[in-house]
Order: sequence, then structure tokens, then C-alpha cells
Amino acid sequence: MTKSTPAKIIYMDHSATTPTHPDVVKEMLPYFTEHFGNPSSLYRIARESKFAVSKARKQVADVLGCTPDEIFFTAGGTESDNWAIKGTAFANKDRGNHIITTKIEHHAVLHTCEYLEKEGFEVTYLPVNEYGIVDPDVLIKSITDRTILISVMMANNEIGTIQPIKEIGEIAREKNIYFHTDAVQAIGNLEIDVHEMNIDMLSLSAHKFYGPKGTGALYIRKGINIGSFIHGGSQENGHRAGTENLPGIIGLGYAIERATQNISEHNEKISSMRDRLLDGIIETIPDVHLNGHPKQRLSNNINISVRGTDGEALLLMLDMKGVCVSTGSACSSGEESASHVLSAISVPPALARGSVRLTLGNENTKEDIDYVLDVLPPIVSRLRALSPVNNYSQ
Amino acid sequence: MTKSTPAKIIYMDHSATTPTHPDVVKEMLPYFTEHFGNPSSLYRIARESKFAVSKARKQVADVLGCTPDEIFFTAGGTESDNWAIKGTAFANKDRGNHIITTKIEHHAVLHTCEYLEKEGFEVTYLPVNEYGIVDPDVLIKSITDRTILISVMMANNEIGTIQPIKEIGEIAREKNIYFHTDAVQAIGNLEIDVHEMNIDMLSLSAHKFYGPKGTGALYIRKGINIGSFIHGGSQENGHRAGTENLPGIIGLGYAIERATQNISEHNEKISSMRDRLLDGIIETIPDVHLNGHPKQRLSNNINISVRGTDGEALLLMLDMKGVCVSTGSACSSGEESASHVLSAISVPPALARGSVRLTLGNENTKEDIDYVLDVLPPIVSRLRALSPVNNYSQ
Amino acid sequence: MFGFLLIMPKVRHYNNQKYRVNTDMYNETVMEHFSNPKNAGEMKDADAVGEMESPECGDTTKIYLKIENDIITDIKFQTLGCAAAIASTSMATDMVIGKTLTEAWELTNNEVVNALGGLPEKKIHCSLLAEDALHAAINQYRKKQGLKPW
Amino acid sequence: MFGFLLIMPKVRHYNNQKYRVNTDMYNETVMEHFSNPKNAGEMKDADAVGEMESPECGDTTKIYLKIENDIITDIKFQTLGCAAAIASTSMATDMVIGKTLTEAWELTNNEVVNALGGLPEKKIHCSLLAEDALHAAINQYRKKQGLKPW
Ligand SMILES: Cc1ncc(COP(=O)(O)O)c(C=O)c1O
Ligand SMILES: Cc1ncc(COP(=O)(O)O)c(C=O)c1O
Repeated sequence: MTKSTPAKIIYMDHSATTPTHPDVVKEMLPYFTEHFGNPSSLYRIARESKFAVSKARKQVADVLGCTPDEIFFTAGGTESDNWAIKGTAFANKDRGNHIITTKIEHHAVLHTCEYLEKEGFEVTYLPVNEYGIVDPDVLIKSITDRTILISVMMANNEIGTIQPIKEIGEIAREKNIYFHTDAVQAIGNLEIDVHEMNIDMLSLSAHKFYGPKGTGALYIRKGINIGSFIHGGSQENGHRAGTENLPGIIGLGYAIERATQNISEHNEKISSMRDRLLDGIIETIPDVHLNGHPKQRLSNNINISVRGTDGEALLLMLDMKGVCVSTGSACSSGEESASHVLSAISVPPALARGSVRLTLGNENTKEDIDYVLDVLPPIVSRLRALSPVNNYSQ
Repeated sequence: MTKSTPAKIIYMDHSATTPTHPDVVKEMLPYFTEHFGNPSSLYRIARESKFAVSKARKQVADVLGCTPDEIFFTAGGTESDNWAIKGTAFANKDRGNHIITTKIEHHAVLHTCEYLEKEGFEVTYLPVNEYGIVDPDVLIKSITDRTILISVMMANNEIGTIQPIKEIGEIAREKNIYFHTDAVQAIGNLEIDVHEMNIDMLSLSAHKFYGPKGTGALYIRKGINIGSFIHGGSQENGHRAGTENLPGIIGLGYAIERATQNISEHNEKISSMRDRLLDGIIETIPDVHLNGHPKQRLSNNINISVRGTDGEALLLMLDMKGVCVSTGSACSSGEESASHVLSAISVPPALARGSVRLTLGNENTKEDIDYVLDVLPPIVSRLRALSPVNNYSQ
Repeated sequence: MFGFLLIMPKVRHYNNQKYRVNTDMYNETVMEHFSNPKNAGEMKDADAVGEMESPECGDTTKIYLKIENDIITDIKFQTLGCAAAIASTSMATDMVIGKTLTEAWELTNNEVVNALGGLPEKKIHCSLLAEDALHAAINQYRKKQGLKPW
Repeated sequence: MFGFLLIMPKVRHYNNQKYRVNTDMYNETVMEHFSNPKNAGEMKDADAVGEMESPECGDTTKIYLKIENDIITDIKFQTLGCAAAIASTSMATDMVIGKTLTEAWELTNNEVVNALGGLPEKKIHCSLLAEDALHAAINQYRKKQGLKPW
């Protein structure tokens, strides 16, 4: 069983990363070998690079509803989060040292905030309700006159919960506090307008929407007081140094345009597959619990706890059947304890340990759903038979 | 003249960036679409990604003479420089607040040091001699008991001067001070052994040796007290967060192996072309001055000042003939004043303004050299005829 | 393609003992014991049962023994846990079957890990569960026999 | 392919004047004036000569005038400088030839930049050189004529 490779790989871990779409790769390719000029150089082949970067910048700006000079390319979602949070924290420390975020942010935000705590900042980690949703009233109450930044993610990477971003943005605007949102999981799934939503900074990452790994962007509203994070050359209008990842930026621009062309159609298609999968699982496997909000969640996300099993064991057995899923966030898979998101929504540890996340994507078909509904129940039965703890409802 | 495109592009700006070698692109390609798994995930296709990253890490380690767990992948030379310098500065500020670097570092080092000055650190910018070489005795004299870091580049990006790195490393080791070197321009041109050279940290960037843009690495000797620069997930052994730029890392690994296989052969071939080009220029054009050291320089580098001309005008006229060169560092081309490197080696401003850098690469041929020797002299004559200042020696 | 890495073990110091540590994920022996565990299941008529829960990750292992003349003649286990916990219990039970209780007691998780060809460093603690559950079962048996627990 | 960007001008406020600013590099008009400058060269028998060096970047421009009845009948220039300096002097000289000295005096670098279809923002200052050198030449001529400089 170990050595046999399944005939087909059914990838259901699109929140961890997506394959780069072949059309995106095709757009990128000429910029490796042919149009390879350094955008900072002055000769024509380099000016072509520069113009290609401008085009990508406009593609991103058009999706967010801002102007191209408010878009800065980075090496990914993590760098964008680091820059937004550290950049505004240090630049505005004369105004205050208090930052508000949530307990369910990605580690790129959480560990950055923990770092800032060591540097003398105070951070409030807002609780969320059982569905993983922040209560705007609790946010309002946590604001002090030392608060300089609110960072709340648009959609959670583990349980897919979508936050009331517009409402949070309004509160921040009213109180004159900067508002950053980690929209890494939202691009291609939610309609975004940074003005309507009162967003001052927004992080995104290409590899979550069929673009290349290692490229991201940070939207910074004009006039925001933010320092540089990476110092050096005058790239990105002097705000983010380092030779541009030219093919990556081209790929990001093309991928974001592709991924946002038909968001509602995409969501309809994906959520109907997702619902069939979830319903099927709940029908065939006893004592399975959905984590996160039943409706207010990303259209592609399933996060379930299967009592009496272990997430890693489920994952590895599914992998032997060619199905790729994750247990908790891909980033924290090196850790032993239950995911901080499941803890925050009060999933009991004994249940949380049997959690897996299935996140669908464009390549998934109805046949994939049938296949997973076929292979998952016997795997659960097998693991439960192996378990000495059989207190789940049959 | 403006609109006509020359038949062939002769690229002589390899210190700004190199084309990604087609073989490198070929190695990268499967990791966009096929082996696209997030290295942090646990299923097999992701483990393949992880192993591919391990292989690349070993390829880099083998070139530097260290172990793979001392190599950390970054988004480029600039991030590596930022991390090395800020990471050690902040982590060791209880030991001291003094940093020593040189006047001719890349902006990735200089602007990072300037930032640290604002944060309360003291920085000594060592002078260099007329050839751009640091005097180890001057370095020794500048060391205080508050000195925590010495950062001296291995080879300069503008004038190609090679520093006595081994000697500097010995001094740092003796005084128990961390030693970082920016080796971005050195990979593929100089033999490196971090142990023999007493290097504690070393920055490199793939796009300077026919690898992809937007990927670099930082060597950090085991035991160095350095903080994280980018916080978040537990990638890179918990030291550099962010989903790995998988194709980029694969490309970097393959490119560094390729670029360092025959360094001496490469240098012989390139320097003989370079010498022919330089000799030809000096023979046919009066009042041309070589910047940097005549021998102790990168084998591919020519940096000349052509009195009575303007660097940008030379560059643009060469570009019309299909020849790509730069004036000063590609990164600082947005600036008006003479390059900080040429100032540091005391090139008079009137001479410095007429400076161009030609940096050869593997694709250049003897015919390219002949072509440049053909087109450059009439361009210089034309610009000099246009100039009201004709005080150069005919 | 990169299979060589999967099974590349290193010897390291851990809790003052030498373990083979796999730098990356599970090797093929571990995966084989995880997907086809030996001696898995319940035993209704066991002579002794030991159960242990890991405080670190909540993994739970239960070991059932059939004992004749101080010799383990049959053994079964149940585990709720990760692949490392399952595989190391499978391997441990296989290693003590047919052994005397004294011999079985002396089996260390160290030996189990090495028999598996190594485990990832952060999974080493999962292998303690089998040793502990086995000890619990043996002591239960000793108590039943009116002997002092070891 | 991206030529449209090359010539995309924006009107911006600069030193209290409206200029067309190119967001990126030089447009084709600028490149044409740079590579084939009008009125380039020395004039041995000029009626007036003005020379100006930019303190900001060391660009130097020299303008030679031939003047008849207060009208510029011929003009030449020499420039040591970047493409912007050369192109704007070329354009400026072309704009004042045939004009009266009063008209020529009133030409601003603003008009020159706009006639060029814009310059990159950081290159705007290079266009001041032509205006200044022309003023210097005209004033030299006025002084020679015993008039007060403007
Ligand atoms: C919500 C969220 N934020 C940030 C990140 C980090 O982005 P990246 O992997 O591009 O560094 C991720 C993905 O890992 C994510 O899901
Ligand atoms: C000496 C040196 N250091 C650092 C850098 C920055 O590297 P990167 O462009 O990869 O950020 C460069 C190149 O621009 C360089 O030449």
C-alpha cells in the first residue's frame, strides 16, 4: 500500500497553495530568457520590463479599485503582512503603541505582532465567536487613544470564515486608525473594493490564485504613514528595494486578472461541489463536525473534525489514495498542538485532533467529489477501529 | 534612428542582471504546474517539493563550503543583506551598537545601515583607496569594543574591485566580531570557502548568475546570534517565514551549480574578451579612464570614464545600436548625482559623469567585442562634438 | 526520485539516548507499519491491559497481553494517534511477542525507533507511548500475580 | 508593445507651473531630438553667446545667436548633458529661430517641455538650461548694444 502510487492525484488543498495555471506560466516565460532586462536599467529591453511591471501593477489595482501607484510588489503574503504591520507600527509609534488584531490571524500576522510586543508595542488579540467571526462591538471596546493599527483578515485560511470587513473598516476610519486586512485567501473568492471597504492596506499572495509562489503585493492607500521594510535600491518607487521578480510580477498580474473575472460564477460552481462533498461526508460518516460558519465562509472550504481519529493519520491515508488535504494550516503543520484557530473557536482538543481541511479548486470535478466520498468513509472506519477511544456517536 | 531596431541585441550589462539560462528555466518549469505542492504540507507531492528544496539547499552549501542547514533562501540579495545586517544588529545590541562597513557597498547595505543609524546604531563607512580597495589596517583602527558587525562586499557591482575578504575575515574572527559579506557579484566569478575566509554571513542573488530574479540566499554560520527578519510560518527551519518560492529555489540551486563548475575556465575566457574590449577602447578613444583596479577586479567588468561625454547619453546611443550597458549601478539610475562608488574612489565629477559600465557574460562573443569597438568610437566623437567643453586630450 | 532522502537517518542525542532521527518525514518502514499495522485490534480475553495517553499531544495507546509462563504469547494494540504513534506501537508489539516479561520490560523506545529506521525529531516522543503502555500492562499483570510492580 | 506608455503624458504641478510629465522614460520626440538634434554645433561668427552650467548635475549648454534687426536669424547650440538636456536645447533653439529677441526671451522651459510632449519628472530641471543659456546670450547681445540686460 505504501509504495503503490494512485492513478490520479486529487488535489484538495488549494488554500495551502495552487498550481500555477499553465496560461500564467506561458505569460511569465518570455520574461526569464528574452525580456529579462532589469526594470531599473535604461536601455530598451529593460524599459520593456518596466512597462510589463506597470501593466501588472494596473491589473492588481483594477481588481482592488485603487490606483497603480498604491500597489507595491513583494515576495509574498508573509512579507506583505510584515511590511504593513511593522511598517506602520514603527512609523507611528509617536501616536501610540497599541495594535488590535484577532486570535485567528495567519502566523504571518500573529508572529509579527508577537515580535512587536517584544519591541514595546501592546497588542489586543480579539476573540471570535464559535464560527470564527469578530464582533465589531468588541472591537470598538478594545480601541484606546493609543491604538494605531487594526489588522483583521478578510477570510480565514483554516476555516474559511469571512469577516465583516466593511464594518470594521468603517469603525477604523471613524476612529482615525489605520486598517490592514490580510486578503491572501480572499482574492478570486470575494469582491473587493478598498475604498468602499475603507481598507488602508491589503496583503495578497499570487500562489493562492493560480499565480507563482514567492510573489505578492501590498496595497497601501496614498497618504498612509508607513516606513520601508526592505531597504536598498529605489525599486517600487523607493518603497521596497530589491530587483523586481519580473516573471513573478507578470504572473501575479495575469493570474489576478484571470482569477477575478467571474467571481460569482466561480463561487457558484465551487460551492455546489463543496456542498455535495460536505453533505456526503456528513451523511456517510457519523460524528463529523463542521468547523467555522455554515454560510459565511469561503466557497471552497470544508474544515471538519472527525471524532476518534487523528488529522495526520487521515491526511496520510487519504494521500495513499491520491487525495491531498491538510490538517490545520499548511504553515503550522510542524507544530504538535491543536491549531490556534480551532482553539479560538473552542473546538475541544479531543475533537480538534481529528480535523482535516479540504479546499477545492478549479481543477476539481464532480468525479473527484465522488471519489473522495468513496475513499474517506472506510479510512475513518479503519482509524476508528484502531482507536482505543470509541466514544463517538455511531 | 530612434525607431529602427538593431538587428541584434548585444547585452553587456550582466552585473545588472543576467538572462535566466534556458536549462535553468527547464529545471524550474515542473515546479510551477506539476510538482507545485507547498513544501510545508505532508502529502507526497508536497514532500517532493520539500526534497527538491533540500537538494537546492545542498547545491548552495556545496558551493560555499558549509552545511545545508546554514543556507536560508530569501527573495534576493537585498533581502539577504537586510536580514544579515538588521538581524544581527538588533539581536546583539546589548553587546554594542557599532557597525563597520564601506563607502562602496551596494545600496542594499548602505541604506540598511543608514536606517540603523536612525535606530541608534553607529556606523563607520570605511574609505577605500583610488582602486576601491579597503585597507585592513584602517579597518582594524576603526574597531571599538562596541563593534558588533563588519560588512564588506566581496566584489563591487560598479567597478568590480575585489576586496581582501580573507584578511578582513581573520580580523573579524580575531576580534570576535560578526563578519557579513555581500557576495552577490562574486558567485561564479570567485572561489568561495566560508570557513577558509572566516565568513559568518554571506548574501547571494540568483539573477546575477543566470538564475531567476526574486530568489536569493543568506548563509548564516551555525551559532550566529541573529533574529528573524520576516515573521510568520515555520519555513526555513523557523528562521524565514513565507511559502517558499519553489521554482525560484530550484532555479537558484541549479544555476549556482552550473555557474561554479568551471570558475577559472570561465574567468579566463571572459577576461580575455574583456581585455580585448578594454584595450581596443583605450587605443581608439582618447582620454578614457579605467575606474577600479587594473587587475584585482571581476573578470567581466569594465568601468570607464569618457571625458567630455555624459553616461546616460552614451548609454542611450549604444542602445540605439543594440548594445546594452549601464551608467553606474542599475539600482541608482534614478539618481542624478555621480555614483557613490566613483565618488569614493575620487573620480572628479566632470569625469565621473561620462562613466559607463560594460559587464560581459557567457553569451558574449568575439564578434560582439568587435561590434562594440566599431560603434563606440563614433558615438563618443559625436557626443564630444556636441559638447561645449572640449578640454579632453585628443 | 528523492526517496533516498526519505530514508536518510542520522544518529542524534535525545534525552541522553542515541536515536536515529529522520531529517524529513516518515520513511517507508514507518509508513508500512502505519498503513498495515501488526497486531492491531482489541483482545477480549487479555491477561493484562495497559493504557497510556501522551500529555504532549493526546495520543492514546492501549496494549493487550496474553501471557503464559511469563512469556508474551499474544499481543494486540489500539492507538489513537499520528502515524508515528501507530507505527511505533506496531513495531514495539512485534518486537516483544514471544519474549519473556523481563525482556519485554527492557525494550526501550530508543530500540523501537531504531528498528523503524528512525523517526522525525519532533515525532520521537510519540514512540514513548508504546513503551509506557507496555510497562503499564506488565505491571498490571504483576499486580494480579501478587508481585510488586517494577 | 508598450509604446503607448512611453508617450503617455500627465499634467502636473511643478515649481508652480504646469508641465507635461512622462511617468517613465523619454518619449519618441525627445529621443528624436536627442539622436538628431536640430541646430547642433559651434558658430564661429556669432553675434552673441550664452553659456550655462546646471548646478544640479553639471550639464553645460552653450547657445550661439546670429541676430539681424532684433530677429534671431541663426542659432546653434552645444550641450554636454543627458538626453533631456540635449533634446530640450534642440527643441528650444528650433522654437526661437526666426523670432524677435523679445519673443525668444519669453520662451519658458515649460513651453519647451510641452513641445517635447513631456519629460520624466526628475529630468524637468534639465530643460531650464536652454532657457537660461538663451537668456544669457540675449543679455550679452543687449549689453553689447549698450542696453540694460533684461
Ligand atoms: C491568510 C494567509 N495570510 C498569509 C499567508 C502567507 O502568504 P505567503 O505564503 O505568500 O507568504 C497565507 C498563506 O500561507 C495565508 O493563508
Ligand atoms: C553587490 C550587490 N548587492 C546586492 C544587490 C541586490 O540584489 P537583488 O537585486 O537580488 O536584490 C545587488 C544587485 O542589484 C548587488 O550588485
